[in-house]
Amino acid sequence: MASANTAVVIAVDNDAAGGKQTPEERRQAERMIEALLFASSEPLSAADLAARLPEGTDIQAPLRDLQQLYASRGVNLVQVAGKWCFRTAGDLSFLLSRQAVEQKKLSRAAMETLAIIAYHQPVTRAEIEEIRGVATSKGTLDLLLETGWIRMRGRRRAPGRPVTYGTTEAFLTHFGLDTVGDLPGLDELKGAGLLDSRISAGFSIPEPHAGDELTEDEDPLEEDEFRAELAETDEPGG
Amino acid sequence: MASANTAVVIAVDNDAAGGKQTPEERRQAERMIEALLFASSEPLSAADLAARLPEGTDIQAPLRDLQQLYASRGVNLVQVAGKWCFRTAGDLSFLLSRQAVEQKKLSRAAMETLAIIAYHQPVTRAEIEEIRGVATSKGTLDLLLETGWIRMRGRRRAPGRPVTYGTTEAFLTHFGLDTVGDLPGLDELKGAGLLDSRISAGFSIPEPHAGDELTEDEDPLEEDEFRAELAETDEPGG
Amino acid sequence: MTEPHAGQAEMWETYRPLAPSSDEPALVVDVDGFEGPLDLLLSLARTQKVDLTRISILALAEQYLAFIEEVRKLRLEVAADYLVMAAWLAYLKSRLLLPEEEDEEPTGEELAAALAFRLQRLEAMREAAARLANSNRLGRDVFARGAPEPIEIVRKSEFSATLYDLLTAYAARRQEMAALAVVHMKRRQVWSLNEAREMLSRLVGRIADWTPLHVFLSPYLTPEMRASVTASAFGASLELVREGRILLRQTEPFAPLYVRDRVAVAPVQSPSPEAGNG
Repeated sequence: MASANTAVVIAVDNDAAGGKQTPEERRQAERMIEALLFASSEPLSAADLAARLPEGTDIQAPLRDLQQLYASRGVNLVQVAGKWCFRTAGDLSFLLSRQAVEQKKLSRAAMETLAIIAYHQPVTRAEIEEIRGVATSKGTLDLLLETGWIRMRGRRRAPGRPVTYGTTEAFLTHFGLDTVGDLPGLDELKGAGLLDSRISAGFSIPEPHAGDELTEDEDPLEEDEFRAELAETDEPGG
Repeated sequence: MASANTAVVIAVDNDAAGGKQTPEERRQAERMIEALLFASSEPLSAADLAARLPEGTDIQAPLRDLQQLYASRGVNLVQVAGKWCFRTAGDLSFLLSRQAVEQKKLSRAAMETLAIIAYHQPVTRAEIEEIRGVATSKGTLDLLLETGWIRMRGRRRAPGRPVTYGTTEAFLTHFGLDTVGDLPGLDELKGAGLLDSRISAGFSIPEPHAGDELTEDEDPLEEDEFRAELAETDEPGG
Repeated sequence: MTEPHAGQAEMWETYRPLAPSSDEPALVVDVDGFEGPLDLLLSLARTQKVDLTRISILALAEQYLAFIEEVRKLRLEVAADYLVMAAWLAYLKSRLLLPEEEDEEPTGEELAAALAFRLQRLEAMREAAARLANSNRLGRDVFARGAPEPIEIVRKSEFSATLYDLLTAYAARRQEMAALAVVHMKRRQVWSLNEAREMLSRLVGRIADWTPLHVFLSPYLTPEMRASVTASAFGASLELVREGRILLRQTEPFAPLYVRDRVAVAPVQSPSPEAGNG
């Protein structure tokens, strides 16, 4: 019985605070607050709302009701720095970003580096430079990593433990290859006229190493190293 | 038994149309549409929505549900110019007048001319003058073109090839109309034969035609002509 | 009615086809308030207080003619189109009153109906305009979201290359490098400024006395290197003088250059080659 009495007292208190609103008045207050917050270009405080609503309109109760009503919806009623506003629900923020795809062509240097990685993998940056005969900028390798066509495979068991690079499955998919072993060899390149047939006898083209497993002279990248490398490659190419 | 079978068939059909959505998927589609329409500064067509939502999301059913849900609220989901948007409820305008940017009021003559263009489009200046019984000052049409609510549509296939005028999407958006078919009192006016601009033609009733396609007796404006007309209308009204 | 503003008046204030004369008496305000004869007719029709569809065009014509007559009696100017309408209404009146001739087209009744139609249509458009003006207008009565949330554009690059591009790039570079490997370029024989500097810094410091420059250079002065060695040594020695590390002396033009370490001989006061040893 005591608890029932308490409930009555609370109800009376609420009623007093709400200026003895009828359900219809309460609904109308909700509608007005909804419209004001929707149309406002800035978040509004309870005081701002009170100033614009008919005098004596209860603000707090309708605000609470609205907040609850919108909590599960695509738009939420939130409080920012003590002021109220509508905001897109956090889990739907993806809707508010659109991807603009830019078609880009690889530079000649990047194409060469990619080709050398494909044929000579696993290959270190120093080895790429030796084959190309020029220094390879970090930007070129970053760009190739960004294409998703190359990846860091491991570290060469050699002084300085340099990172080894290889191609990815995305590389094979993009270039329509089943395995890197399908890359044309010396004779095929000659046959296609891409290599001079009078090229010196000592000239050879390696058999690319395809598998994901590391070769004998490779160590795995440690998890931390790997992340660090990735973070590093996010910088604008130097 | 026969009627029960029919009901089953209908249910299956509905299911197929709705892409076999679960209630959760439907709720999520509603939330996403709500979020997009709340966030957008411009009305969005069903196609716009579809382009931004995950592929295969049903648009029509959630839109109808949302429209119903918001109908009694302080913010309504409405269709203007064939596109969807949220707008504050019309009955709350008293509350929001403070938000209103002071707008220039159109003169009675300009408003009358706008109405004639809206209800009689495509319509020539001579026809507007015939209806109003006075010459239309060039300033009035310039002004209306400047508001972005009317546009030059084409040229009437008649002696002198006069320019025809019609309303724009901005007109529909401003006056909260889905199509020109929703102009207030249009049906009564049609029924009374009052939308006939040619008295002698008896009681054939042309309907306002706002579509971008030209009517049978309109020719397109030529690019140069169009520019010349625009340039002309830029002069201070004479 | 608000005051017309200069310039904007024509655009925004009520449009008046009749230019009011400046010296007209108060009565003219009534005439002036009409937008042409049709507007005047419509106003007169309203005084009949019946539905426009049942209006008596004959009575209306008489009202109009009486009105114009009144205005003219007051010797006020009436714009031409009002007079044209008056003439036409007088004609219409006669057509309505006199018995119709058989072959006349259109009949008086048809003309009256046409006028009634125009009045109804103008009235309808005025009402439509009022309805439009009073409808819920965006930015006045109804509002869009005050703070729309922008769509963020995330740029993503997509690369494309063909296998042919890949193979061409590879083959071309490998072939180029293979070709480079077999070419033996003849190295050009020069003695660089740096080499000269290094040699001078190394040797001069050890000899405290004035020494002819060519003594230091003699091991390098092969016939094909003579010019390069001499030029570089001279340049390097000037640089070292400027840095205050050596002293340089020449007794006359084209005479041999003498060098000496500056620090080592600092106590010696007379820096002359003839001054002999330290």
